[in-house]
Amino acid sequence: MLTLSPHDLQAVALSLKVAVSATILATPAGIAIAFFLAFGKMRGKAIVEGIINLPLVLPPVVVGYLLLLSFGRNGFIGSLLNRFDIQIIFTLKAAIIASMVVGFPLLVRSIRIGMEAIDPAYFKVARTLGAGWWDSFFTIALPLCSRAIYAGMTLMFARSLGEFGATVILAGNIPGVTQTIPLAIYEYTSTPGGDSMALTLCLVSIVLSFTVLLLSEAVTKRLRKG
Amino acid sequence: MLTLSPHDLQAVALSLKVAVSATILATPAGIAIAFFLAFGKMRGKAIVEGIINLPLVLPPVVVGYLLLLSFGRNGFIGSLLNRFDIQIIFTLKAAIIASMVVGFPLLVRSIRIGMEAIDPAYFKVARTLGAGWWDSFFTIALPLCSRAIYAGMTLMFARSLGEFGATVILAGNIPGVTQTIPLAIYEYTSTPGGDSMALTLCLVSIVLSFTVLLLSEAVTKRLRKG
Amino acid sequence: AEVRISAAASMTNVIHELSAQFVAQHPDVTIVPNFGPSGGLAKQIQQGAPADLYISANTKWMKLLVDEKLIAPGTKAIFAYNSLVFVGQHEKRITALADLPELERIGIGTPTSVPAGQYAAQALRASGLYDQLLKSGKLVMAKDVRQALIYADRGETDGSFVYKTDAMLMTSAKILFEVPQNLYDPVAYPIGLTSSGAANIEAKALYDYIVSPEAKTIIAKHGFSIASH
Amino acid sequence: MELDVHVQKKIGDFHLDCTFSLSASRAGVFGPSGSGKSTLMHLLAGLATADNGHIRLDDQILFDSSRKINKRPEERRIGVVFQHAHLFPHMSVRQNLLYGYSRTARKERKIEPEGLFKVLGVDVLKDRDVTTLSGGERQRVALARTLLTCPRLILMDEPLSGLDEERKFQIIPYLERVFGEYSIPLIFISHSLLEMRMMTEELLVMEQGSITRQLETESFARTTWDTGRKGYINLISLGLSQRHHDLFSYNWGDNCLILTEPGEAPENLFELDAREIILFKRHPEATSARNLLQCKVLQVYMSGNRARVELETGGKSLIAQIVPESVRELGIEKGSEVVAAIKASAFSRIF
Amino acid sequence: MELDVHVQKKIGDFHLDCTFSLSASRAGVFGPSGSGKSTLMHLLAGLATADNGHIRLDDQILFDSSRKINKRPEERRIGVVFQHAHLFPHMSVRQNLLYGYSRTARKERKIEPEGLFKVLGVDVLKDRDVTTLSGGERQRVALARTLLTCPRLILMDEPLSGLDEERKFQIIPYLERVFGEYSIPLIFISHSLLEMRMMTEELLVMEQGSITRQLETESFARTTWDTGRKGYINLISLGLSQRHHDLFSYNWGDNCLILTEPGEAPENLFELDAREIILFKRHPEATSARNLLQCKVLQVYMSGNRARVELETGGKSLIAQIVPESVRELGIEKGSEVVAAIKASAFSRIF
Ligand SMILES: Nc1ncnc2c1ncn2[C@@H]1O[C@H](COP(=O)(O)OP(=O)(O)OP(=O)(O)O)[C@@H](O)[C@H]1O
Ligand SMILES: Nc1ncnc2c1ncn2[C@@H]1O[C@H](COP(=O)(O)OP(=O)(O)OP(=O)(O)O)[C@@H](O)[C@H]1O
Ligand code: MOO
Ligand SMILES: [Mg+2]
Ligand SMILES: [Mg+2]
Repeated sequence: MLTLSPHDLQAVALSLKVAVSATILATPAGIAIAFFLAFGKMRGKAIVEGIINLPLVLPPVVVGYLLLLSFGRNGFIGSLLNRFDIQIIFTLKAAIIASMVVGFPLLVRSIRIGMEAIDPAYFKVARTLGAGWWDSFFTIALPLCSRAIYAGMTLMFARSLGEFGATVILAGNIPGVTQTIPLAIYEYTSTPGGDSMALTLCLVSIVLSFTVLLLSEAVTKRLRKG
Repeated sequence: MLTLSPHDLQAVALSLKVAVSATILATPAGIAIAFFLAFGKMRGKAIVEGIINLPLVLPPVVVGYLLLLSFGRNGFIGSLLNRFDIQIIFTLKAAIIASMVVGFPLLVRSIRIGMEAIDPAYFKVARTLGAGWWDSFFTIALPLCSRAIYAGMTLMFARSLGEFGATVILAGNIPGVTQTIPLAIYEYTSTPGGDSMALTLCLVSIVLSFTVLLLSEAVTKRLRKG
Repeated sequence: AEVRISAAASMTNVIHELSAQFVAQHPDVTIVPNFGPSGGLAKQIQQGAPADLYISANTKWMKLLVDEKLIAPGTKAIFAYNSLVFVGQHEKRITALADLPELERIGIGTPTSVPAGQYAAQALRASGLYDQLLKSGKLVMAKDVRQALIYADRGETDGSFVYKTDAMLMTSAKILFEVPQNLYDPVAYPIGLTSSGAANIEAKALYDYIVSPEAKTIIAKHGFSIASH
Repeated sequence: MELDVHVQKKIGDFHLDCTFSLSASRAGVFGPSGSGKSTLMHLLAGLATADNGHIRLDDQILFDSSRKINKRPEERRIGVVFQHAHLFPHMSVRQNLLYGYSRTARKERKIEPEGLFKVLGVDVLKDRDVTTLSGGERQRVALARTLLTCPRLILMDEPLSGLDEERKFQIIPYLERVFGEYSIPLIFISHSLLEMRMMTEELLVMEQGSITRQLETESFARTTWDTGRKGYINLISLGLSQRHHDLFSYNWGDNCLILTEPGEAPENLFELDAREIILFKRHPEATSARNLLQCKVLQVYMSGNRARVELETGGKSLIAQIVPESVRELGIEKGSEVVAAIKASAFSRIF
Repeated sequence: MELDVHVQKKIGDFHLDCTFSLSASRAGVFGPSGSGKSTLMHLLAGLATADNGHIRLDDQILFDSSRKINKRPEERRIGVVFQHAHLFPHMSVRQNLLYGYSRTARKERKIEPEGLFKVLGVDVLKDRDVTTLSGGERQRVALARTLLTCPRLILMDEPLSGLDEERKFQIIPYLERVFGEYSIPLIFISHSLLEMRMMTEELLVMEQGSITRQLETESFARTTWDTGRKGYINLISLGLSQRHHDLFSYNWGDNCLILTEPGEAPENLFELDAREIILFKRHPEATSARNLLQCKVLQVYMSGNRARVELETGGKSLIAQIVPESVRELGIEKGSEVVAAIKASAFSRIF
């Protein structure tokens, strides 16, 4: 029961690729937007937050459909990229984009909560010690909310492992190219008798997310110690 | 284009019911578990956290199947509830449970990040002022992470509005009973010319989540003031 | 009284219309539909979800329930058939399976899990094209027929294999050709009364209505055929 | 109060190992920075748990590692005023002030809030947001918050270090009164010997995690007289004064003292540095010193280049600090008679 | 240093409105709790922005509301030591100490870290986790952290209030040396007049958000001599001492002073309370006072029931505080001659 076919292994490798890439690529933007939402004084905050939350509110399939509209051959971004001969849909890039978009609200919320909890006095002290804005941002603000950042990244990673609805639309379900674990699981569950194979893949997902969880705990602890 | 049929209105009402109930019902448990994870000293923390994260890692449809197995006639919980003549599958309860389970990891993470940021000295002061553990928990710990709790509840609410995969399996897609907005959208997309109606429902979802977002911001601000 | 139907999502419109007709004749009956993926519905029934009628887009899931004695003996019946077409943007001069290698991307339901994909693959194999198309990476697998249709409709694929009934949902793509029916098994939609539904007289009445000749005109109106080719 | 403590605790590289019994109702913990004073306080309040040992307050065992007793902080009814105020940021000043009070059984509430607020000057702050308070304001609010719970024992960890001198000495007599009147025992941590002498009777001296000495605060003050920057401080309690030209006279034992400051309260505490007393063999003439007291020498202690002379005058005792050279020149020895000259301005008011 | 400030700011109900120019390189801000000292400091450092006004330091305009100039904190090079240490919790003590230093241009680094660490006693803490430091330890680390950036101006907000007396007076001379040697100007906030007199030359007195007086610290000390608990403190700087029996003698102008304490450093600062000086019309005999100085009265001020007598002796000035009655009795007036008796133990060492 717990054996993985080569086909399954491919799906696992792709899932890992997608989850890792999506998490790493989204984090800088997540931090920037969380910072803006936590400390920004502009008017548009609620609107920005609303837009970021969209992928959470809409069913993933709808999100996938909207992404298809944008990244498709005739879509706004798609036609632009087409000129540079960059193809998004039906490639792994599409899977990564889908995961990024769907996980983004989770990432931003986590980081934002962490940032709001920082005592601004630390920031002040750093400034008077000669650290510029960016310097103190990187040496004070970021490390002080590193727990929250890791928490957000873990959430994003986990969500990417489980992302199905948007991915299947934007990236298609192409074995060896875009078929990640959830897509493979779906395929198994849509076949009578495929349950045990589906379960095996579920276990793999679970083990992966546990590993990341324990890793992020360990990193956080080490960071806390100094 | 922006008119809602009575059938759509029903879906909106059901979605609201589900999202509100799921959020309200899950919050106490979310707070308790977040507290345990933030301050507990037991061994099992990583395991508890892993289990809570499962619904995030697994595709919602799989979560739906697993829930179906538990709440089904022969399932562990289902057979228990059957004795009291409580029927879960294909009822609104099932939709609420599906939303609760899928949104729970988001809720817990948010609250936990907020709790970890509380200076334990406040807790100590409260204890020496005669507040018991529970007393200081409710009067100090909870209010001090109320921002994080609201953030988590907003996430959960939004996720509930968009939840499709687990709901369609556990609750079915029964108009007027379990057909929430995402399920209604699903049905429209299987109908010729249903796209514009689907879009209208998407907009309703977006407006709802914006409203909740602004509301939670307003509450948080008021709380901050005192 | 209540009749609960669990029906494949692709039957949504047909069932809605048939229900309306039936209720017009039996005003005291309420029909509670539940549309979803055939496999999901089968599993719900396995777990004791209340359903009187099961309508599948796939004979395999029906067989599973029959084998588990969840369908009342002798009530399994094929009440509609479908056929495969190839749809795509009109400017492409594609008129037969043999033209497909000229295309870059072809949408098809995942053969292992989507019945429509299975039939399409069968037809392609019969014409000796499947392996060639698969190896050259031209086949874009979709999770269901609906998705293959969207791809074709939006021009993301040069064309897709879909059911004739689904083709009615298109806005810009057109049917380029019908897949010769001799190349694939008949696309059959089975219906069955569940073992609990067998006790429900109204459910039995609705079942009888759906499989009756009366219903066939409505079924045909939605693009299904009423008999095997 | 009977406090019996034996605790051991290891935190990082730091070892705390304290054994002491206290019966004084006002005790102090004195010791250099990092010696473990705050840590000990945490153990007493139940905010940290010792690795080993026991803590007993009156008849109640608060902690006993061998019997696995460890009372919770809120059961101990030990109030703590921390080095930092730690006001609850989500509450108004008023809510902060009444947090403990509203959790105190009605029969235990012995301090009237409004009166306390006035003395501590926090009544005008009540409707403010705590984040807007200045450092001193915060500490006064924290002080009031704890006092209102009327605990069985109050621990104060440098509670006055954020206050200005004026406010500090305005608060001390009130604290004394509160602690005295309602007999709330007190353990006081401070780096100021003067604060200690005013607030405490007994002193625990802490060094590197251990109590190295336990003695009366006055004895400690006397034994450290030759090492500190200041001389020994005579604390002189006087009653109501009477005008004496533009100065004020007080009865002090059989003598009459002339001071520059009036005594309008029934009790007034003045400090007099032992070094400000000049001794004469015979009565000096034409001096600016207003008080010339005939004294008998009770005791003479020599320590290095300083001599402490304990005097008796009119039934009161007085300590003067002079140099050994003078002891020899004036022939001062136990039983000899001298005249102590003290300027009217040498007395300074504590409260 | 030339600091020119005119700032207005409204925070809640509190109005700050300060106008002053400072040229003293060591200035103090003195005022009751809540008067706005910390707020002013924030404005100077650029951590808060005034509603109105300007701030100029030497030739540089740091802030000017009319010209929309507002230099960022890190551009101002103004160091701040806060009331609370605010050590970065995610860094080791060592990283905290060097945070500013590593951001200071090499040519600006005028203080050698290791030497500073020794004096402040933080060298032994370097490998500790900041969360394990005691209150005093934290403040010392914060102090060192800011000093190492060698700023153009240092603002200190009650930096010493968490330190024990001993450590405090051990640090002050070093601070003086650092500030003197590298001529780092200083603005010092404290509630202690003694600290003020040791650290600053000029004083801004702040009340309810405004600077109500600006004067030399010594003048302020003199004008407040009759209101404080202590008398005026003569600060007496002496050189190396010589043994004199078991006491020590120092040259002080043309006189020789006898003290109980040795002076081993080339410079030693002692305080002498004005009230500890007893004046005689004629030379008294057989007294325990070791120092009998022939003085000339320069000035006599009366204030209430106290009299301040400014004396000249051997080219040095000395202030004695006596009572008006004595002034009359001894016939003290400008130009008259008196003998001042001071005990050897009346001098107490500051450093
Ligand atoms: N978690 C810890 N790990 C290592 N050492 C610690 C820890 N907590 C406290 N210490 C050390 O224990 C010692 C005692 O600290 P404590 O706070 O009790 O000192 P204190 O006497 O209150 O000092 P202060 O007068 O400066 O407030 C200090 O040296 C401190 O650094
Ligand atoms: N955000 C705010 N809203 C309202 N009032 C404020 C705010 N911040 C400060 N204040 C008030 O401004 C006044 C000045 O505060 P500040 O901290 O400057 O006083 P301080 O002189 O430093 O006092 P301390 O000696 O106690 O530290 C205080 O009365 C304080 O309560
Ligand atoms: O929902 Mo189906 O089973 O692909 O028609
Ligand atoms: Mg301490
Ligand atoms: Mg202040």
